[in-house]
Formats: sequence, C-alpha cells, structure tokens
Amino acid sequence: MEFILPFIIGILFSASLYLILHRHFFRLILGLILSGLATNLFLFVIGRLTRGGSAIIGQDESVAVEPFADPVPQALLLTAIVIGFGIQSFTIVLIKRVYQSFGTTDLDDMNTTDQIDENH
Amino acid sequence: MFLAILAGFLLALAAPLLYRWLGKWVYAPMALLPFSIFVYLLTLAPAVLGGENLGELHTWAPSLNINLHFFLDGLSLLFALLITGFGTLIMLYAVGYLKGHPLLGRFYLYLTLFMTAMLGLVLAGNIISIFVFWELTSISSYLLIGFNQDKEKSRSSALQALLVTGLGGMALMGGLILLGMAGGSYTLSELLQRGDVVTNHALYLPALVLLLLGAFTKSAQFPFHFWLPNAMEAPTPVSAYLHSATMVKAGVYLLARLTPVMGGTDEWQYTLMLVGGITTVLGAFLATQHVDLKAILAYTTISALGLLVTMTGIGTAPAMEAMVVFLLAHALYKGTLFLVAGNVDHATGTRDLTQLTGLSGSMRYTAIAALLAGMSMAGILPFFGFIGKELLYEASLQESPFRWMLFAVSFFSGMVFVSVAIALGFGVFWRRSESPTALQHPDKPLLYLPPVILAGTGLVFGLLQGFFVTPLLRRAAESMLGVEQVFELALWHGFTLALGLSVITVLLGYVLYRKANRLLSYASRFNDLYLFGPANLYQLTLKGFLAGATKITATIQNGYLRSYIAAIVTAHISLIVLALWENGPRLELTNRLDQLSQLRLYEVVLLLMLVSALVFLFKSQSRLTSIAIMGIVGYSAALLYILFGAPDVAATQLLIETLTVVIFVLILHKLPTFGYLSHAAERYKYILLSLAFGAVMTYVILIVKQYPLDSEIKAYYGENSYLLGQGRNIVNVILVDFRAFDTLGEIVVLAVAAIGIMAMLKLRMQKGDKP
Amino acid sequence: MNHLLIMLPILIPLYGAILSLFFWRSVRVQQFIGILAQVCLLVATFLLLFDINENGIRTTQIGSWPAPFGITLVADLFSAMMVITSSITGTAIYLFSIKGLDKARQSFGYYPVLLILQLGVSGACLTGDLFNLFVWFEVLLICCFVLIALGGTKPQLEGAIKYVTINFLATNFLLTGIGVVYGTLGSLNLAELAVLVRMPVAHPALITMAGMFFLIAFGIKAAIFPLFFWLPASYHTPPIAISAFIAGIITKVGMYALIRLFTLIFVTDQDLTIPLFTVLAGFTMVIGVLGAASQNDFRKILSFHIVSQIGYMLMGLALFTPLAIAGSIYFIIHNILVKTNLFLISGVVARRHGTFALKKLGGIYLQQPLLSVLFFISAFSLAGIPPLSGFWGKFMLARAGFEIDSFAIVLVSLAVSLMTLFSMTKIWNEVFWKKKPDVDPLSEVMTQQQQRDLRLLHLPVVLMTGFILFVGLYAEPVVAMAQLAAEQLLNSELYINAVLKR
Amino acid sequence: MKTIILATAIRILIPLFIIFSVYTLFRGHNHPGGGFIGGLIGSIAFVFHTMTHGPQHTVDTFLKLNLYGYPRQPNQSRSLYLMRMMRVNVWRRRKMARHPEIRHRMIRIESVYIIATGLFLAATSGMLGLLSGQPYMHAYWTDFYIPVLGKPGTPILFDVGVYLLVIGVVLKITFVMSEE
Repeated sequence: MEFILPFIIGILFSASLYLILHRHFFRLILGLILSGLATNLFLFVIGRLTRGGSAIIGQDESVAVEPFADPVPQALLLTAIVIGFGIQSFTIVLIKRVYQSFGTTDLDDMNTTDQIDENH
Repeated sequence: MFLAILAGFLLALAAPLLYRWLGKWVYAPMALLPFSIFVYLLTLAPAVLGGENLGELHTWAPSLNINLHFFLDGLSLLFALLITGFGTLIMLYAVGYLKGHPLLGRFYLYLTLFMTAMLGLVLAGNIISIFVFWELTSISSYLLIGFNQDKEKSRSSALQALLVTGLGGMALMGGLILLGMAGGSYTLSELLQRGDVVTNHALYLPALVLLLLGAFTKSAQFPFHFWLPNAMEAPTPVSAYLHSATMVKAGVYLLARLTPVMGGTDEWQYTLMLVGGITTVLGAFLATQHVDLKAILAYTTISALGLLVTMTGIGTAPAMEAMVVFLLAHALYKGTLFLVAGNVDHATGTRDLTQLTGLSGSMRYTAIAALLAGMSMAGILPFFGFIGKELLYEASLQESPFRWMLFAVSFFSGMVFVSVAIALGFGVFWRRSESPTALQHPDKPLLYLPPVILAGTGLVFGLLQGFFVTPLLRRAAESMLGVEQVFELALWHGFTLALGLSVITVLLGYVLYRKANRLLSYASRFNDLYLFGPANLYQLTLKGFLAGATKITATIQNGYLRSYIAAIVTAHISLIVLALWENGPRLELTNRLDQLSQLRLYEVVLLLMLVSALVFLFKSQSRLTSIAIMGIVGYSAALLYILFGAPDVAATQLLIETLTVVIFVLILHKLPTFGYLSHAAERYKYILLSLAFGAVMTYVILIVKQYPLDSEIKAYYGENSYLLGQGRNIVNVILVDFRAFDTLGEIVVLAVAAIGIMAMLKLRMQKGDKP
Repeated sequence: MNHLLIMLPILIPLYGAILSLFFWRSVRVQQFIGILAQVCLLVATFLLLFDINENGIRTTQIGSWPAPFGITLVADLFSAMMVITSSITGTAIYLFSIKGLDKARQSFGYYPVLLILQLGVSGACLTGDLFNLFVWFEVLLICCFVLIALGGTKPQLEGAIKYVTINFLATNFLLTGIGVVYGTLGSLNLAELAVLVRMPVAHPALITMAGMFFLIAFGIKAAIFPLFFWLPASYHTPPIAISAFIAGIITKVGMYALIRLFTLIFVTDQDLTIPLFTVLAGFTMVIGVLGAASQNDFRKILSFHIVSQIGYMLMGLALFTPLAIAGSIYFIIHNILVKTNLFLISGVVARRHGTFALKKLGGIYLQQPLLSVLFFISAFSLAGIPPLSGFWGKFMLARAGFEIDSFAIVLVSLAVSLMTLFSMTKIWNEVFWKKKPDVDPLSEVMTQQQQRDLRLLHLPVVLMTGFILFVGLYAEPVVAMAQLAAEQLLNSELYINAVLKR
Repeated sequence: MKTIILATAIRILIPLFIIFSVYTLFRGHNHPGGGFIGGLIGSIAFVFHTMTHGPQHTVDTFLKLNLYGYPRQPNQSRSLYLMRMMRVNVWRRRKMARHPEIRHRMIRIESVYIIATGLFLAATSGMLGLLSGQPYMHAYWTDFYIPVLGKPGTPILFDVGVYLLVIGVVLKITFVMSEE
C-alpha cells in the first residue's frame, strides 16, 4: 500500500491538472478540488505512515508509545483541509457567479481583461 | 554652499505661491536669489583664486558613502558664476518674455529648480551627489521643454530629451559607481589624487564607456545630438539658459572635472577627439541647412560643444586654456544671441531668417546686443570671442599626429560661426531693405536689457581680460590639468599664424554668408541621408520598442488561463528536474517491492475504487454524476486516512466532503451539461503535461520516503501531549494548544470565506465599477 | 510586555476585525474602528521597530511551548519594516476608502476583510514557522479573493477567476513543499530547519528540491517570471482602494517569504539558486516593463510595473551580498509606498474623470496642480530618479551587482529603469499634459459634495507622498536599517540563536 | 425533497445532532473529535433542516429571539424599568405576550455574529496568558474534572470558539446559497 500510494497521488495530480487545463468551468472546479485532495494526500503520505496505531494516548498510559501515527502531518492536514474547504466553496460560488454574468462555460471566452487597449 | 542650494530648492517650490501673491513681481525674489548667490560666490572668489579649494561636508546617507559634499575650485567657481550670473539675467528676461502667462509661477518653479540643480551639480564634491543633481537637471529640463504642454511637438520633444539624457543618466550612474569602486571613494577631492590608480584599474574601461555615454548624451554629442534642436520647443529663456549656456555644458563639465582622474589615456583622448570632432563638423554643417533662428543657434551650439569636447580630449595645457576661454566666450555670445532671437520672435512672431530684415530701426537695443554678440562670435578683435578663437587655433595647431585634422575641424566651425554671426548680428537687423519686418509690439526693457548686459560683458572681458577673468580661467584650467598654470590672456599677440587664420576665417565666413541661400537650396538633397540619421533611428527604436513590447505582451499575457497554468506547471517540472538532475539521489525501488506483498484485499478494493472513479469522472458528461464521483473520491481518501491512523482527519474529510457535495448541489445545479472544448492537438499536449506533472510528484514522494525520518517533534508531542497538554488526542492537542495559532489563522480564513461568499451572492453592482 | 509588543501587530487587526464584525450593520462604526485600529497598529509597529533596533531580534513562543515544538513569532528588522510599511499603507487605504469606495461594497464586509488582510501581512511577516507561514498566506489569499471579487462586476469576476485558480495552485505547491520539508527534515520551525540543513543531511539535493517548491509557490505570489500571469489579469479590475492595497502589499509579502526562506534555509545549493535567480530576475524585470510599455490604461501600466519591480527585488536576492539584500529590502519598502500611492492617484483621477484610459484622459496638469505634483513625485520615484526613493534601492542593487562582477544583470536593471521612466512619462504625458479630448461639459461640473469628497481623497495621497519623500530625501535611516536587516538575514546564527535560545 | 417523513425526522434529529456535536467538541481533547468536527456535525444538522424547510424557516425556528417590551412610564426610574423588562423577558414570557401594552420584537441572530463570537472566544482564550505576562495562548487549566466533558481550560475555550465559528460559517454559507 505504501508503495502504491505515491503512484495514486501522481495519478490524482495528473487527473486534476488535466481537468484544470480543460476550458470548461465545471471541469476547472472539479480539477481544483481534486488537486486539493491530491495535495492533502501528498502531505499525509510524505510524512511517514503508520498502519493501525492512531495518534491517541491510551487510557492507561501518560505518554504515547510507539508505534503511533505521526500526529504532525495529521494536524497540518486538518488545517489544510479546512482552509481548502473555505477556498473551495468560495471558488464554487465564484464560478457560479461567473457563469451567471457571462453566460458561458468556456474559459477561453474570458480573456478581455488581459487585452491591451488600443490607443493608436 | 549647502544653504544656497537649499534656499534655491525652497524658493523654487514657493514660486507658484509667490506668483499668486505677487503677480508679475514674482521675478524680484526669483532674480534676487541667483544674484545673491552670485555675490556670495564672488566673496569666496579671492580664496579660490589664491589657490585654495573650499570644501563643505553635510552627511546625507553615510551608510552608502553618499554625502552632500561641496567642493569649490576654479572650475566649479567658473561654472557656478556662469550659472548664477546668467541665471539672474534669465529670471528678469523670463518675466518680460512670458508676461501674463498663467503658468508663470510654475515656470519659475522649474527654472529655479533647474538653476539650483545645476549649481549643485557643479559644486558637488561627491560623485554620487553629482549624479543626483545631474538627474535633477534632466527632469527640470524635461518640464521646461514641455512647458507648452498643450502642443504635441513640445511634449514629444520633452520626452525625447528626457529619454536621451535619461539613457545617459543611467549609464552615468553605472559609470560613477564603477569609478567609485576603482578609485575606492566617492569623494571628489580624494579621487582627484588617485588618477593613476583609476586609469590602471581593471574597471577603468567599462567605467569610461559608461561615463562618456552619460557626458555625450547630456552635451548633445554625435550621435546623441538630435535632441538638442528639438529641445528648442521650450520658451526662449529656457533655450538660452539651459540649452546653450548651462545644462548642455554639464557633460563638458563632467569631462573636465574628471580629466585628472580618468584623462590622459589613449582611449580617453581618441574618443573625445573623435566624437568631439565629428560633432563640431556636423553641427556646423547642419547650422547652414536651416533658416529658423533657434535651430541655427542650436546647431552652432552643438558644434561649439563638440569643440569643447575636442579640446578636453587633446588635454594639453594650451588646449585646456582654449577650452575654458572658449567656454566662457561661447556662453556669453550664444546666450545673448538666443535672447535676441527670443526678442525677435516675441516682437515679430517669426523666427524665419529669410523673412527678417531691417529690424535695427524698431529694435535698437536688441540690435546693438546682437551686433556685439555677433562680433564676439565671429571673433572680431576687441571681443572676448576673439581671444577664444585665437586660443582654439593655437591649441589645435600644436604638435600632434592629428594637428591638421583638428585644425580643419576648428577652422570649418569657425567659418560657419562667422557666417551665422553675420546673418544674426547683421543680417536680421542692419541689412537694408524696403520693407522692414513689422513689429507686433515695441521692444521692452526687460527683454532687451539682459542681452545688452551679456553682450556688453563679452566686450568688457575682451578689453579688460587681465582683471579677474584671467586668474579665474587660470584656476579653472588648473583644476583640469592638476598642475599650476601660468598663462596670460591678451587681445594682441602680434602678427601670429593664428591671427592670419582668424582673418581668413572671417573672410571665408563672409563668403559663406553670401552664398548661404545657394547652400540652403541643396538642403533637400540630404533628406535621404537623414533617414539614416540618429534622429530617425531614435524614432524607429521607439516605434519598434513599442511594437515589440505589444507583441511580446500579447503573446505572453494572452488571456487564456490554461496557457498560464501550463506555463506555471512547466516551470515547476523543469525546476524540480533542474534541482535533481545533476546530483540528485538515485531512486531505489527494488527493496521496496516487498511492500507490495503486504497489500490487503480491502486496500486493493479501495485503490480500484479510486482509480475507476477517476476514469468515470473523465467519461462523465453530467454534472450530478461528476459530483457524485467527486464524493466517492473524497470518501475513499477519508478511508485511507482511517487506515493509517488518522481518525480525526478522516472524520473531517468525510464531513467536509459531504458539505462540498451539498454546496455543489445548492449552487451548481443550474449549470448546463458540458462536453470537450479543447482541440485534439492541444489535448494531447495537455495530457503529456499532466502525466509529466503527476510523474514528478510521484517521484518526489518516492525519493523523499527513501530516507528515514526521525522527527523530534513527533516524539515531543507524544511525550507531552497528556502530561502538559492535558489531552490524550494528540492531534487535537496540537490543534488547540501546541499549534493553536495555526488554527486561529484557519478559522479566520473560514470567516472571511463566509463573508466573501455572502458578498458575492448578495452584492450585485449593476453599473460598471466606479473607482 | 515583551510578548505583548510582538503580538500587537497581530492582535490589533484581529480584534479590530472581530469588533467590525459585531458592528456588521453600521458602516460608520466600522470605519471608525478600522481607522482607530490602523492608527494603533502604526504606533505599535513603530514601537516594535524601536525595540528591535535597540535590543535585537525579538521572539515569543505562542502558548509557551519551547522553540521547535510550538509556533514561534520572530520579529527582526526586516519583518518589522514590512509590518510598519504595511500599516502605513493600510492607514492611507482606510482614509481613501471612506470616500473612495461605494457604499454598497463598504457594507459587505469590506472593512473587516481589509483588517484581516492587514492581520495576514503581520502574521506572515512575523511568524517563524513554516506551516504557520502557509496559514497566514492563506489568510492573505482568501482576503484577496474576496476583495478582488467584491462587487462582482464582469471584469472583476474574470480577473478573480484567474487569480483564484492560479493562486489555488500556488497554495498546493506551498503545501506540497511543506510536506517535502517535513518529510525530509522532520521539523517546521524555521530556525530549527536552518540548523538542520546546515548539518550533514541525508541528501542535500532534496533540500534544493524542496526549495524549488517554495520558489514556485512564493514565486507565484510574488509574481515573478514566468509565474506572474494572474497579476496583470486581475489587479486592475477591482475598485481602486482595493487594488491599491493588494497591489502595494501582497506581492511584496511573497517576496518577503522568498527572501526569508532563501537566506535562512535554502542556502545549501547556491551554485544552482544564484544563477537561477539572476536569470529569473532579469526576465521578470524586462517582461514586466515591456508589458507596462505596451499598455494604454493607467492602472494596467501600474499593474505590469509591479512585475518589473519584483524583478529588482529578486535581483537583490540573486546577488546575495549584504548590500544587495539591503537593496532588496529598501526596494520593497519603497515600492509598497510608491505603488500604493500611484494606484491611489489613478483612483483620484478616475473619480474626477470617470476613466482610466489614457486616450480619454488629459488636462489634469492645468486642472489639478496638486495632484500633478503628487503624481510626479511618485512616478519619478518609481522610475528611480534621484534623490527620490527609487534611486536608493536601484543604487544599492547596482553597486552590489558591480561589486561581484554581475555586469549583465546590472545593465539590464539600468535599461529597465530607463523603460520605467518611459512609461511613467507616458502617463504624465497623456493624463497630465495632454489636453483632454472631447470634453463633455456636463460631466465636468461637480456638485459641492463631490468636490469636497474629491478633496478628501487627496488626503491619503498627500500622506503617502510625505512618507515617500521622507524615505527618499532622507534615506539614511531606512538605508541604514535595511543594511542592518540584511546583516541579520545573512547572519543566520542571529536568527537561530534568538529562536532556539542557545 | 421535502417529504413529511424527512421533515419530521430532521426536526427530531436536530437536537440529537446538536447534543452529539457538543459532546464531540468536548470529548475531542481525549478522543477523536474536537471543535471542527463537532462544529461540522452540528452545522450539518442545520444544513439539512435548511435544505428541507428553506432558510427562512430555519432562521425562524432556531435563530430568533423574542423580546418583549413596553414603553417606559414617565416617572419610572431607569433601573427599575430595566429590571422589569428583564423580568418580563425571562420569567413571565408567555403571559406577558398576550398583555395588550406589550410590544414584542424579534431579534434575528445573524450568523455573522456567531462567527464573530467564535472568533472572539478563540482569540480571547489566548489573552489570559498574555495579560499575565506569559506568551499569547499560554494554557491555563483548572484542577477539577467535569464529568463527561473533561477538564476545563483555555484550550477548551479556544475549541469552543472554533466550534461556534464553524457553525456560523456553515450556516451563513447555506443560508446565502439556498436563498439563491
């Protein structure tokens, strides 16, 4: 499992990027969420994994005994997930508003603010 | 000296206010300032003439060794007197010239700013503060050239002048920094002692190139001369003051100033002589091609500047002597002629040489000034210009490999000068004609007094050359040569070769004047040649730059999000590859393969679920299916977290995933279905990029996990979570105690996201955004 | 007291924001709270700076957990200078917003979000922990999202979509980078990491690789080449008060993080990073200035110039001498002030004339002399004309470059500053000098209320210009402090000892 | 979606959900759970309520306070008036509601205020340390246990802040979105 996970994460990253590079809004948002997911897994996996033992000190002990899962990536991950949630939901709403205002789902239609205004 | 500069800046800034209070009387304080500085400098003069160098130090940015160091020696004194003396007259003249102009206050602001900057430039004793003042002169010159800001021509000329001198300014900055490094100091008085060190330093050559670029652009040397005639768009007082007498001489000043430090080498000499020579000839030639009074004056100024540079390049004692004398003479007569041209323009409304005749009757005093200045320019005997020209000839005829070339250059320019002098000093005013040009208003004292005074000074200096002028110029030449000089100026040297040549010059110049019309008729034949001229080159560069910039920007910033992201990801992949390419660790996979055997059934199921969900995600064309699949992917991740001992994370992931699905359903249920939008070719490109990206990420994890990790943080948290943190759930203790600060930030993010979502959905600006 | 002083730049905006949220319905109260908070912040940050100047680096351990285990807040000169500058800017923006932003936007959480943005800047600049840095960057990011999209006009939405997507990716890169660092070194505390990378580690190339993640992540935030695309696409879309603050501050905080990390931690493979940074700096400068030169819109020119100026800051990091880093620091301070001010000025202009298009503007030179002066100072300061503030940064960088024989990058930087001069004069020429084309007499008439508002809008601009002039004409204190800060940065022992109490 | 069974089920489930979420919140220090998870669980109850009944109904049911009041008599002292008002609102609500002189006012608890309260609690839980000369967020614990909930201390207060904030945020988001 530990050996396969990196590949799974790679696949997730690939998939997310491919979705983002699509011109469709909906796929963009799917890609972003997927990419957030892949990042979280990346963060989780790259700290060392411990199967089974969670990061909770047993009722009878006063210190955690090995093997226990590294709580640091977990804590970071929790924070990251929640932050990601905030940003994701904002993005979803943004895309909804964009669709409402522009009436298009094609990202390529949105290239006006980068244009150079003609002056000559 | 610092006080003088400070007063100048303060007064400059107060000028618009003063104009509001005093009306046209604003000129009184404005003229009083340069005059009092002039007088103040005169009180210092005896000490300087006695051989002292006065210094004054005010710290400014000592941590960078940039200080307001002031330094007064012969050369500075000569320039400073010129600037303030001439400045006084210009301040008076300006009020006559721009009488009733609504922006007179601003005009005085800029002019005083310029004067002060120029004064600072020649008095500064720290090369970086020289640069500071140098740029200030460029800026104030920009404002002055563009003073008639509603005219397109005026604006573009101002821009041109600023860009060309700005280019020089940037180069100069580089050059001065290099010079400071080569000489080990920014202080002028120290550098002046270290000429040998500097010229033998490895940085000498780059420093020299950059410095010369700065000096040449400022002093309108070939091929940067073209901005000067265009700068004549400025009101005439400005042209007279900046573009003939002072600012353009800043470059010459810099060269002169640095002669003891950087001069004496072959590179220095030859470059200066070559560039100066070309400029002299070119300026003189172009002067014959124009009929506009100010244009003619501008080109002769270029020519004169070329001569000054050439003389500096020769670098011998007589050449330096000739240079300082000619400099003073030129400032006097050229300033006068500019003012005269301004008077004529002002009174008649035209500056066309061919239309101006017989003005001596109606503009008597102006005519007298013109005559005096013209005679000085032509180098007629009792005038100061005569001494200058004699010395020029003597200096160029000295023993040197280039003597004939140098002589030819100065002779040619002398000839043109004579012709121009006749045309301006005589032709416009005294040539008889049936219908003298009509005046729109009579000559006014404020307009004719300054040129008369200036021209008179030329005559007085010529006659009384021994008193004050000679010692001053002697000290100035000394500053450039670094050794004591004994020379005397005299009107009469006896019948020397130079005198003979002078006579010939005058004669030939007269011939040239007679044939001027013929020469002018040839002017159009050179039009094709001008296409290759630097002025045109400048236009082409500017246009090309703009077109190129637009093209590049439109390509890079093309508005397509996907190409931006592709670029960023490509950058990421290449950076990672770059970091690992040469001495990255080798990936060992074989010893990890046995981990595969530990795979359990439910894990395989989980993984299969994940992968097949992804496949379906790509196939799906419906929103609801996609959302459901995303949910499945998220829940699988949650299961993974549970498998590896992270129940809190798993719970959070589950709940968040549920919420996300809810939000999706609430928000996106009205979107239409979707299909593929991208082209096939692009799709393959993106597939490749995506695969590469995934591969890099996988590689990164594998390579990092290859090495053991012993985290002391983990151990610490494990030990202290219950004992000190009072909690058995280490993750929660981290979240609310060990690293509660993170959590604080995180909830802030959530709060802002909620506000944002609310604002986004509730707030609809109907109209276009108001700034 | 020691713990309090370093916390104040975080607590003041935080409590300000909370209070503003409680007064959700009353914009007036929010304005009052905001300005009060900003002024307090200004005072607090100055106190902090004086304190650090006297006593050296200050630290506090949040929750009293000792150094590598808890989160450390570290205030050295660099961070204190950043915080001060941002609070100055924030004060000006608040003053500007009162009249410069429409009521509708103000009533939808503008003030609390602005304060939280300020909080994010303080947090990011003061934290001494890698993950905490990420958190504060997220705070910044979400505030920027909200502010850029606030009001939801079409261009705003379009800019926001690019901004959000690309910065979301940046966030992911940052997180993965943190993962790599933790996976390799097993710590998150910056000082501890600095110690660890200097010890023999498993494989040094892994550290470099981790550095690349951060280069990409913060490079996107700082808008360096080739990662800057979101900036010109979005910075000019929101109302001016918003874009002024974001444009002034945010990219520089990214630059701050880059400088911090690449002086403290990722210094092990400078054979790779220094040439890399040099190339990136050169391209960033040139591409940015080309972009600016091609634009014909007041704000777009200013936006693109941010990119160009980021190149200068990166150049200091690339040269990596004390003087160069000091130059970068000075440049950051200068640029925050000047850029914000220029944006504000464009806002005042647009308020009067209703447009940012150079083509349609004109005649301000005659109409509004005061504004002309203010613009002139800022613009030529940006172009690096002495003795205004831009000159000093440029000078320090150029000298530092020459001192280590990096002639090419210095020449590029000088050429770029000429082009900067060009685009600043372009604005001056078109907006101020040129006559205004097709004057519509109706739009020229202003009611008395409008005139009063317009005059009030000048107030923050004058304030900022005062600071710009101070930083320029009397550069010594800032320059000296930047040099001290650079020494602190390059002498990592100071930082490590202060945090780990060794 | 809106079926009677579901609606009723949710009405019954909500109190359970909330009790469970509070339990998760306090239990979180020793077992899986905590402010986030608790907050999310709690808010999901509201979300489903909103989805079945609509935001207006949710607000009416859970986020409204009825306040009763009557005009102050001319000769009544201010403190007396306040005390009587308090009594009216706290003890004798039902009866007073029908009183002819009484006007009643509904106060809607804006979710923004919940967010602000949560943030305030979380931020202020750290102030205690700061004010007593310790670093910010220095933890203080009591010496006693409360059954089921555990040991009170400033970190728990912090977690409560997180809990409130999460509820506020999710409520805000769902309300706004379902009003669309």
